Amino acid sequence: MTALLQLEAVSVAIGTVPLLDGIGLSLERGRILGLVGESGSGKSLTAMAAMGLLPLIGGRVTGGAVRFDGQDIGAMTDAQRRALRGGRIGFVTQNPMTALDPVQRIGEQVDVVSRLHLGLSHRAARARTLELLTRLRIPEAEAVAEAWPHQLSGGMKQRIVIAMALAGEPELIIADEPTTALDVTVQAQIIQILGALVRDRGLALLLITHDMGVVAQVCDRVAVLYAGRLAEEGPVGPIFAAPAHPYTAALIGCIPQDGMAKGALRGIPGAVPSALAFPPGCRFHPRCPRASDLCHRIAPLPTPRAEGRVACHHASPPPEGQP
Amino acid sequence: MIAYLVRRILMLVPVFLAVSVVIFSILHFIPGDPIDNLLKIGSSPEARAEMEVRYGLDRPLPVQYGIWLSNVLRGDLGTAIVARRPVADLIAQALPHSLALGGLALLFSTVAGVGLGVIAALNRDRWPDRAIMGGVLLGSTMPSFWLGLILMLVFSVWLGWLPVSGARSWTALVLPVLTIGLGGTALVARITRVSMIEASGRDFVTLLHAKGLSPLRIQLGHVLRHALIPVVTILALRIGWILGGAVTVEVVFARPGLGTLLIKSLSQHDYPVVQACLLMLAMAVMLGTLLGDILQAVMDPRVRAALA
Amino acid sequence: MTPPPLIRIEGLSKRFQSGGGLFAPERKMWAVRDLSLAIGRGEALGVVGESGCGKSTLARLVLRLIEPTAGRIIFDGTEITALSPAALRRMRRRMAMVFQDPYSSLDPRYTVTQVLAEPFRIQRQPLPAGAIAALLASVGLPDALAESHPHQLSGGQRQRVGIARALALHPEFVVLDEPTASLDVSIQAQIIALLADLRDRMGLTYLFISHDLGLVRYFCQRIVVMYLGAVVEVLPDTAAAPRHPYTEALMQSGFAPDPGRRRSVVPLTGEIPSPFALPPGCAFAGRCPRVTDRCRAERPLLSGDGGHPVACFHPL
Amino acid sequence: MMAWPAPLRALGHPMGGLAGGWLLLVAAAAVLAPFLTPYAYDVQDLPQAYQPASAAHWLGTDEFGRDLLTRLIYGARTSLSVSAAAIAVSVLCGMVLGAAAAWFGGWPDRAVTVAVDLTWSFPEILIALILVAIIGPGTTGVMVAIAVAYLAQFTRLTRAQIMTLKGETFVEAARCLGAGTGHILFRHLLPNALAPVLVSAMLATGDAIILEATLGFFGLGAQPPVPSWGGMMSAGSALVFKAPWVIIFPGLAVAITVVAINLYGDALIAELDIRQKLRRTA
Repeated sequence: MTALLQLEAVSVAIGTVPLLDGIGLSLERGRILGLVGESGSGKSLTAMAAMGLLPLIGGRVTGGAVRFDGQDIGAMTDAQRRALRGGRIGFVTQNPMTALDPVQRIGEQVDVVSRLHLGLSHRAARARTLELLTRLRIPEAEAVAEAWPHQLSGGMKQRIVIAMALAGEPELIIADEPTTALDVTVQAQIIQILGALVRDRGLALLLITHDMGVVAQVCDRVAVLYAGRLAEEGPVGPIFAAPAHPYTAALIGCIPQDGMAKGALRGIPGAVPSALAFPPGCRFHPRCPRASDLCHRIAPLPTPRAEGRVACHHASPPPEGQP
Repeated sequence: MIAYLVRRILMLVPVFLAVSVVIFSILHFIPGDPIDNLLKIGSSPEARAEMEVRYGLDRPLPVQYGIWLSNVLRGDLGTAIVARRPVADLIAQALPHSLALGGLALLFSTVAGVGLGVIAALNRDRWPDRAIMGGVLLGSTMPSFWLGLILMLVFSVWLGWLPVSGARSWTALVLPVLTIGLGGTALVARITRVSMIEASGRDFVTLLHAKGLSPLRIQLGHVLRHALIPVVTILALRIGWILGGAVTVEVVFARPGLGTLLIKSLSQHDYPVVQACLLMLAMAVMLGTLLGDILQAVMDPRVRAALA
Repeated sequence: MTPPPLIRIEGLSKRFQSGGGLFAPERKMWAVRDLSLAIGRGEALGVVGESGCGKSTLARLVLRLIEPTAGRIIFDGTEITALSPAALRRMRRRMAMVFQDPYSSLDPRYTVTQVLAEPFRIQRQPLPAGAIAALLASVGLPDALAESHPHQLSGGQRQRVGIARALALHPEFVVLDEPTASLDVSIQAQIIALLADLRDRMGLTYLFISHDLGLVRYFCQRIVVMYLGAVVEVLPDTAAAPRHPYTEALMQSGFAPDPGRRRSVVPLTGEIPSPFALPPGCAFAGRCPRVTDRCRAERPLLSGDGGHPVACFHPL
Repeated sequence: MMAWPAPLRALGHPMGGLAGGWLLLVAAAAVLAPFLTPYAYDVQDLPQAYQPASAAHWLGTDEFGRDLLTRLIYGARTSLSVSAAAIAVSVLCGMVLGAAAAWFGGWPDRAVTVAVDLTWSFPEILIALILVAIIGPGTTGVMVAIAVAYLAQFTRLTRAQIMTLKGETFVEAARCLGAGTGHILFRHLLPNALAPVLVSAMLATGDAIILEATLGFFGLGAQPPVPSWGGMMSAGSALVFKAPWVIIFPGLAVAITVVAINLYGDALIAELDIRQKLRRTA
């Protein structure tokens, strides 16, 4: 099965500052790939690169290629890229409170997507919008379509954003921290909606998050970024059971859990380095408990491990019974 | 919305009263006896006595204000000292000239300002932006009377295309409108550009791009619409600012409008006329802000919601 | 006999009003309604709830940074709600607060040294020699940062400076208002570890405000759950099973980092109602799976049996 | 790391440096006027009237045969000092009013806000014209008129700054440590509000120079024979036909100086990083 979205050693810079360094990812239909890391790791930038939206923030792809369904997005014309965005690729933003145009009615904001990408008439587009809203369990869809964004709550707005992402019959949805700005009980609703979409419609979902708990609960595979590089990537089960990269292990260890001993939560010393001062060698070495002389000098390359890849000179060996 | 409109118009009443108190008291702040200020030098004692009764000048100040206000509300603005005619007549003569000039200047500033602002914002940090913003800076730093004189020098004296001054034909309006309008254009262009650039960076614009809309449609259909909200707000607040430019420019071009009347009356100490001119300008300012608030409510549903 | 609590809160309420001018209709809400609590010396009491539950208002009321509409707060035998402004200012050396936003909690014009000297200056105490260095060391910051401005520090470093400032005068009681909510998880864990160390070293009493039930269960001994201005449940220890359906839902909403324990939870439907338009009965009635007619008509009060108080007609 | 204060760093910007250079030049010329000028500003020489630019009179002469450059340099003295002094007074009063309104809130705040909004919507030139009519023409009248005309702007700006700062957590943190009004106001609020207010005061000085020139143009400024940039143009349109240079050069002096103030101000805003703070209240 070929990957729907494939990032081949993508490097990205904003101005003259290199921010992403050789990120390789792939995502198949019907799968959820979690992209995790702390702020400054390059998660959102990866999403922008996958959407072809880097120019908006003054960025550009400096190496590698982003492929959607086998085609290089970088080689497309602007019009072709626009046809993908909103059409075959839907996007869900981080903060639903600011994601909608405050001076346009909800319905029109959703309608425009199916009119643009599916060529529907006004009337057909509205019918489709109402159907989508109803399917997302929005009560009184017709009233909501006539409402202004400021009249809706955060959770409701995020459903509208999801409806916009779905309106163009996408094959891939990219969701950038879709629950960070929401209350915990509402987060669970939104995550459940997104999970159900993948299951019921066979979509692919690139879920960007800082929350390892969300990844563990809904993702099939996970890619861990650190300071613009891929640290580890692979299926969720084995990675949570036995993380190979010390950073992955540390991230999982940062989440308080039931039955955790007092004092067990220590965090990761130091902080994510600024893009202007990435350390040489492995960028994690100043915070790493396993760092050796080698790590100071030479950046580790992603190497296959079990069903995934890890970029570490001192990766934990795979558990018994696996290659 | 209608309830808001009624409330907003009712709000004008206290504002009008405050303004009228200020304008009324000007007469009493001016050095000298109010009656001397109201009469020509050397008037007869009978005229003085009549004036005292007419304005109730022998009564306490609040009563005087009441008399004055009720006269004003009935359209009686007093008698001009120099012209010896009802002030209302003078105002009626001058007002159309000022309305035409102010209205056209406002229109010119808005259209040219928004247009230039949009071009500058779409070409941010490239040469069209730099050129426009440079011109805008120049336009806002030249004293308007001086700009008027220079335009007169170039277009009327050297090139001979347009009449020098007066109000005999519509061509005489071109230079005054340009003179006032350039200052307003600078203001509007600057706000439009900044608001568009600011709006372009908002989250919802990223999402519009992610929906696959074309950049031009996003800029003109969404970003500009947002940018116009602050433009309208500031324009409404600064309507008086543009009218203020009209005062000096009317004098430069010797146009028989309110500004010329005001300056002339000030120098002639013809205070009833001064008061009337100020009252007119104040009303224009008040109506301008009212219009701005209404437009804002029309353009922005959030404003409407806050008012409901 | 148990020792008297350090803090006792009795019948605390705060009502906010907005509008009421010519342009907006007047709106009233109870941010905190009839809340009573006691915090024992050396205890870390957690308060959890979602946005609008009144937890941040509670934090400010306890320190009398805002004036309560009703109720009393007694700190070590002194009723601070009755103190004169001058006496209250002197009292403040004994209590402190750590704020959520490490970016705006430090004056951008101050150096780290100036920030840490401010408590001494405000309380008119001589600044002991070496005090700044000792404070920096106690929160794990290097001396080299003493002359830095806030914008030169990372979020975690700023929060450490905020903690050092709170502890400068050796207070007995510290309110922690979501101290890690704007930090990355790796830094959150660092700060939590630091706060735990400091509690042990200095014998501090904490009121820990958070939206993260998992974090509170790790860090605190007793947990107060708030919903729309009122306490719905007090968990006597971190292992206690929830009795209120809302607490249950909060626990279900957390995602454990363990793919082996995936559960298909039925998330709460609906959203938090506006605090300006509360229903007459139980505030949670509209979202509760166990709701009955009684819940919609009558407001359940907090009643404790077995030291596990809950405000629900149909507890689990 | 921040060895130089922001006003000097602003000179490092290409435009800021050029603009700052011009402002220094004008200021120096104004101060050193008696040593720089070969002619007296007030001695009439009627046979020399209406001379265009020449080697003897670099910028020509006016209707009384006085050297234009000399009068321009002396005029800078009047125009700049009157504008700067007026704005200084205005800023001081505006800061007190604005800070008081923001700090006390309630009805004093509402009263100040209404008064400020009302005055702010009236053109400065009108306010100034009326005030000069009341006080009488001359530099004092113009100074008071400009100061009052810009009072609303600074009150508004200071109030907005203090209101925003009041909501900052570091102010709450200081209260939490037991700080009183004095400490919060003088150690947190005012120091943080100072930079944006002072920069906008500098920009307003440019507007004040224009206003001063306009009042001078109407014959209400410094009284003859003392030259001011506006007063030099007060003969008005009559001269445009006969001797345009008499009008052109003072106007250019005003325009270039005001452009320079704006460009330098922009550089300063960039150096102080306060664009956002200023825009919030624009």
